[in-house]
Amino acid sequence: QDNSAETLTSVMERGVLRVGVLGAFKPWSFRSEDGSLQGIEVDLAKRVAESLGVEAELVEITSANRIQFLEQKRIDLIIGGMYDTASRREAVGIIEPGYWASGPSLMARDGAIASWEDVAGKPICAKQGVIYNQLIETDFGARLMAFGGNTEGKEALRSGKCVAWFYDDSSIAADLATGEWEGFEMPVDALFVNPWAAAVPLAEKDGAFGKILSGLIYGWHEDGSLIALQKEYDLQPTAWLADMHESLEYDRSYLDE
Amino acid sequence: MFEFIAPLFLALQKATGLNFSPFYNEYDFSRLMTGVQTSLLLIVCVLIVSLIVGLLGAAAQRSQFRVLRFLVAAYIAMFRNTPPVVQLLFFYFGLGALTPQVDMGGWYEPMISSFGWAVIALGIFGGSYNVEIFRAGIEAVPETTLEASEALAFSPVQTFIHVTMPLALRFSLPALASNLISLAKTTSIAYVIAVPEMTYALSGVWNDSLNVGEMMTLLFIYYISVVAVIGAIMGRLEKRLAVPGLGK
Amino acid sequence: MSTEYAVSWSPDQPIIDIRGLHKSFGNFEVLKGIDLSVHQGEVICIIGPSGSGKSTLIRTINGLTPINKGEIFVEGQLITGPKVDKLALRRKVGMVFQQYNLFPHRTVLDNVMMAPRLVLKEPKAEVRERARALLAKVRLAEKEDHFPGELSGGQQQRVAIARSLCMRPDMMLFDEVTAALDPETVKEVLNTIKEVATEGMTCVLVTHEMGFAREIADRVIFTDGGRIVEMGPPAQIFSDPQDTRTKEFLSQVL
Amino acid sequence: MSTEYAVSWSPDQPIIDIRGLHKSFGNFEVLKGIDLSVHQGEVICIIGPSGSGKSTLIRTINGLTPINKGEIFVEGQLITGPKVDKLALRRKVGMVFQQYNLFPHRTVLDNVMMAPRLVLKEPKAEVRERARALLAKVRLAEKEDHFPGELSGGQQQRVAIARSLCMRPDMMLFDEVTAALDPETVKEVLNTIKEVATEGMTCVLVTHEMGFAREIADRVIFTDGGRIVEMGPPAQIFSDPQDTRTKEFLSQVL
Amino acid sequence: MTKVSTVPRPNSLVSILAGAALLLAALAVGVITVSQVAQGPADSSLNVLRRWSPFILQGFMLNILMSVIAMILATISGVVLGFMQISHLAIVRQPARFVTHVFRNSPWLVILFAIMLMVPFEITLPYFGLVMIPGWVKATIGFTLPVMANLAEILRGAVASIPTGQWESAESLAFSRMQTMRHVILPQCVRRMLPSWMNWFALLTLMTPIAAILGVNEALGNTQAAMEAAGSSPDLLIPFYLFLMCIFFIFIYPVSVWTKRLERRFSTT
Ligand SMILES: Nc1ncnc2c1ncn2[C@@H]1O[C@H](COP(=O)(O)OP(=O)(O)OP(=O)(O)O)[C@@H](O)[C@H]1O
Ligand SMILES: Nc1ncnc2c1ncn2[C@@H]1O[C@H](COP(=O)(O)OP(=O)(O)OP(=O)(O)O)[C@@H](O)[C@H]1O
Ligand SMILES: [Mg+2]
Ligand SMILES: [Mg+2]
Repeated sequence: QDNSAETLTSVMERGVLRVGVLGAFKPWSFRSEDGSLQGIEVDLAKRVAESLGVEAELVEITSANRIQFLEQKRIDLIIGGMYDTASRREAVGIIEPGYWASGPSLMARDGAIASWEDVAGKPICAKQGVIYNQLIETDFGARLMAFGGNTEGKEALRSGKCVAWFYDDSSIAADLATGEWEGFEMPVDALFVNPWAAAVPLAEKDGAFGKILSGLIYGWHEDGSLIALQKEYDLQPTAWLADMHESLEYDRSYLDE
Repeated sequence: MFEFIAPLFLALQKATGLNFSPFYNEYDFSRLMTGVQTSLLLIVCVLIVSLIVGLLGAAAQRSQFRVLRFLVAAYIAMFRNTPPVVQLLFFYFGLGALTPQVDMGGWYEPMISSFGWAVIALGIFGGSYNVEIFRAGIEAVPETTLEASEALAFSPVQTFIHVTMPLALRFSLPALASNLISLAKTTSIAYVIAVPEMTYALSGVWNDSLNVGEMMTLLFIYYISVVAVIGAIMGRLEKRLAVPGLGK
Repeated sequence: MSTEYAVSWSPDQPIIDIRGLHKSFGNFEVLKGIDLSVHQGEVICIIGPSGSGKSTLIRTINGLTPINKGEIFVEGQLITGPKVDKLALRRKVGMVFQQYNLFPHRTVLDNVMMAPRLVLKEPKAEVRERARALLAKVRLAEKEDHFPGELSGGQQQRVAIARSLCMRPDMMLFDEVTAALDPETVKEVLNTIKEVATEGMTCVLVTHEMGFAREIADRVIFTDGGRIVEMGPPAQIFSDPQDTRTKEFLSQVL
Repeated sequence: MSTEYAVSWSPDQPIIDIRGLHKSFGNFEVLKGIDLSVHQGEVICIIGPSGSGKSTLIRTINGLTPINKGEIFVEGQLITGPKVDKLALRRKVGMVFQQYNLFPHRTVLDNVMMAPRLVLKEPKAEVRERARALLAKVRLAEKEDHFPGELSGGQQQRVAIARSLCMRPDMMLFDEVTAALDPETVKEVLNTIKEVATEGMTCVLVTHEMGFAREIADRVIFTDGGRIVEMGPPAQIFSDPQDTRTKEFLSQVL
Repeated sequence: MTKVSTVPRPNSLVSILAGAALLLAALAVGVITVSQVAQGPADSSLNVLRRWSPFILQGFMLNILMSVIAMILATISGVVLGFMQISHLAIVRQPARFVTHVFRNSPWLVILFAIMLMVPFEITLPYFGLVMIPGWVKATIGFTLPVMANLAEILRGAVASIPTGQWESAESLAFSRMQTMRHVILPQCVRRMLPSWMNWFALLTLMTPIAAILGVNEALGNTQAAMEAAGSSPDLLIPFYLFLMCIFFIFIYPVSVWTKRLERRFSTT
């Protein structure tokens, strides 16, 4: 049974696109004082809705429930800091290309950690539901303490409940850039760099909805709008975005002639 | 044990799709084991702390010092009228920030771990109920029985030790049993401060393996068994202390 | 028997001497001036309508209820002053209540032994021997290892009497000890009290059992509205009451 | 009065007829073969020691306690068979208990009116009138808006009697209705019952009030150990009991 | 007299005073903490709290809404379940007992997880078509279940606690079982159950913040989001959590005091 157009149809009928975003994930998505959501991913979500000619409804998700939300059609689309992994590709429709990339890294007090091997036997704060959490326990022998939200996890680091905060390098870099984390550093390179992908229900991946998204994201890389957002939100420029921009840029030089 | 059951559950997963990963995946198995151990230890510690707090509180309530009685009343009012999850977060993050750190040889760890704070916060929370339960037990001792011991020339202390307490304990037991059971269930909220108890452990598993239904079933079975065990222990205690013709 | 603080008292003086006793609960005056002397070995029965203050009166004698005005002397000692040794008083005055009030978590033998052991610190063997003798006297020797809850009301009441006697008091107070019992078992308990009384113990009893009062009392006291209305030997009170309230009351309950 | 199912019964036949009644609780046989006939208008008093099965016996008559063997006929109708209309039976047989059992959440008047209104579906005005008349009869007219908790034991018991009478039963059962009352108020309740009995109502009473039984009963029944030991007019039972157990019992309680 | 029973008991006045004092103390601690650790005078924690408090209170409205709706649903379903438990039919009674047992003996958090993750977010209803169930509605269902089971148990206990004399005298007056239930037993149960019922309402309200763990934007969730958005500085923790405790306290404390009073009144009559 081909239901690959189902989501797009119901979005158009409804006039509303429901996008799952994380919510406490500065600067990709976070609350403003009036309670509304804002951030890079929120902007992206609004662009998708705009190009479909519908309204965007933002739904707060957690890393623990986002896949269920999508499966149960609570949301039409995830733009919520989700890694593109093999096992997730079995559960949801991962949209290529990714719109961002990052890898697991550490934030720790200046001088507390020098290398990945230093975490052995030490308490490391993390966030529940993050895919690579298992790594730091199995590969480096750390004692993982996973909290429900970033706030609690980072607070635990700040108040000395653990020696490092194990999370995305891009998020850590963003935090360090705010100036609120004086005395802390990101002492190690990311273990790997993994693209973040938007996701749609599995059946939609190769349907119209999936293709539209794929095209939109390709366009954001190509026209540099992702790099512009990175600048707008005061983030350190990353090599991955630059590479993507370069490799996906359409060679228009022939028009100059 | 693990070697023995792993193939069984692997086969089960292949055949039916039922994914009990902790029974065949070594990492998930270790998470489950940590979960069970931590949860049981947490329950035992919390119950003990709550009993001690309850007894001390009930004793303080009978004190001659107004200030002390007032403090106990304030303590009960505070802990019975605010959400336990927030209490836990307040203790862990709020007060936890003010406690000293210990040198672990190169790095520092808080003197009180998240497990420790869970024991303290939940113990104090549950204790606020126990105070009232013990007090009700003491009040249930008939005044006439106390009069009789008075008429027999018992001193107030003798009356308290030989008549009031033994009777109050027996009267408190049923209410105590149900409070301890509900406290044991409440330990699951230690999840929010990353104490690796059962709920935390299994939610970790279903986050990675997406086997929510199976892990949820395990959780229900686990807690219902724990409750049954506590109920049985309290029932046994009640039977041990039962006196013919007293109560029902 | 305990004589340690009976300073200037000799057995020919009243063993209980109540003078101008007043007692109120809040604004409600329950006892409105009671005068009463009891001599050693006397058996006094107090009768009167419900609420007339009988229980209150006998509870003042062992200090269970504090009083507002007046004086009570027990063995010549003022017991209503500010600094009275309540424990010493209660060793001399035994009391049995309507509701038995045994300690439900202790066996019958323990109930009887507890007070002498804890209060008088007497040696265990001696107390046990005496307790067993008393249980035999109230015909409950074979129940010593039972719990109070396993006994009938009459049996419990007899244990309560034995428990009080085991402290070897100089006098005994009984407050409607048969009121909660069914008609047949009343007899057992009354027989026990009769034995105690005939052995020379000073007894003050509140009772509704007129037949018993007539048989056992040296003096009957009729109270109403917080006052002693009439007092005299049972033959006179029951056959020829003087006061109209006494007459009315007796016509109702006889 | 209700006659709708009194098929072949005429008022000269026994209104209650009990034949070979046996009843056990578990292994314990409480009633060991009871035979008893009661005629219309008769007043029967059942006396006997505690535990002899008096309550059990009268509770079988209105079907509160199921029986093991034997037959009971009420107005000629077998009420112990398998398919008995319990509700119809209970409209004919009123019962008053030792513990009053008034409905504490309803006023006195409501207590009396409830059953005729709910069960007989009689019109409200009519029931109210009858209820008020009955309350006047038990001298509680001025208490009709009170709640049971506000009344004394004796008053509550009189309301319970009025409540039963308001169903206009053909006969009344009373189970130790004065046992929980204090000696003075017993009188009020007994007077009420006396009135009911002298008006011709068939009454079966369990009582410990020997004086009352002597005065009111047409026949006195003495039970012991689950059997009827002796039965006869009160003059004979009280003055000249035949059975040794009756003699012994009467010597104790009189 | 040195009667043991004359030792004063904490009466309601003392506990009311204690409650009020507590509130003041909490506020004072909050203010002191704030003034002590405030780094920049420009943006003290207290100012941050003041700016965010409407957002937190808005979340708190959702806590109240969830607890009120859950209580209504739990009362209705609890009464039904309670009656099923005392049914004479085993086929009705046994499943009711099982359901009661499971929901009484599982932690709220686990029940909440189960409902949140296993109930679909969208269902198709006849006439309405596809209807979305917002997270807070599912959480409300999750809170209903344990309360329902406990209320059912309370109803069963209350019915059992009515003296048999009440049943017998109603029976002797020819009441049917239904009439006895409706006119004699239940009215007496309602009085007995009222304090426990209110107690469960308070407990329920105090448990609603666990919905934050599952992403419902109620008071606790909003408090955490506010702290993150305000730069997650450690000085915020004590005032923010204290503020949160205070709002719950202000709402729940009167309920508890009233419950106690009812309990006392019913136990004396
Ligand atoms: N602790 C108390 N507080 C207030 N009033 C009391 C107290 N104890 C007794 N009373 C009142 O004092 C009055 C006399 O009580 P008391 O118990 O002495 O009467 P009584 O003659 O023994 O009656 P009964 O025969 O019913 O036992 C009663 O009206 C009673 O309500
Ligand atoms: N429901 C029951 N289950 C078991 N035993 C019972 C039950 N009801 C009564 N009995 C027993 O049956 C015996 C007779 O009881 P019953 O109440 O008929 O005696 P009674 O003559 O009315 O005594 P009393 O004068 O004490 O009321 C008693 O030994 C009692 O313990
Ligand atoms: Mg009295
Ligand atoms: Mg009986």
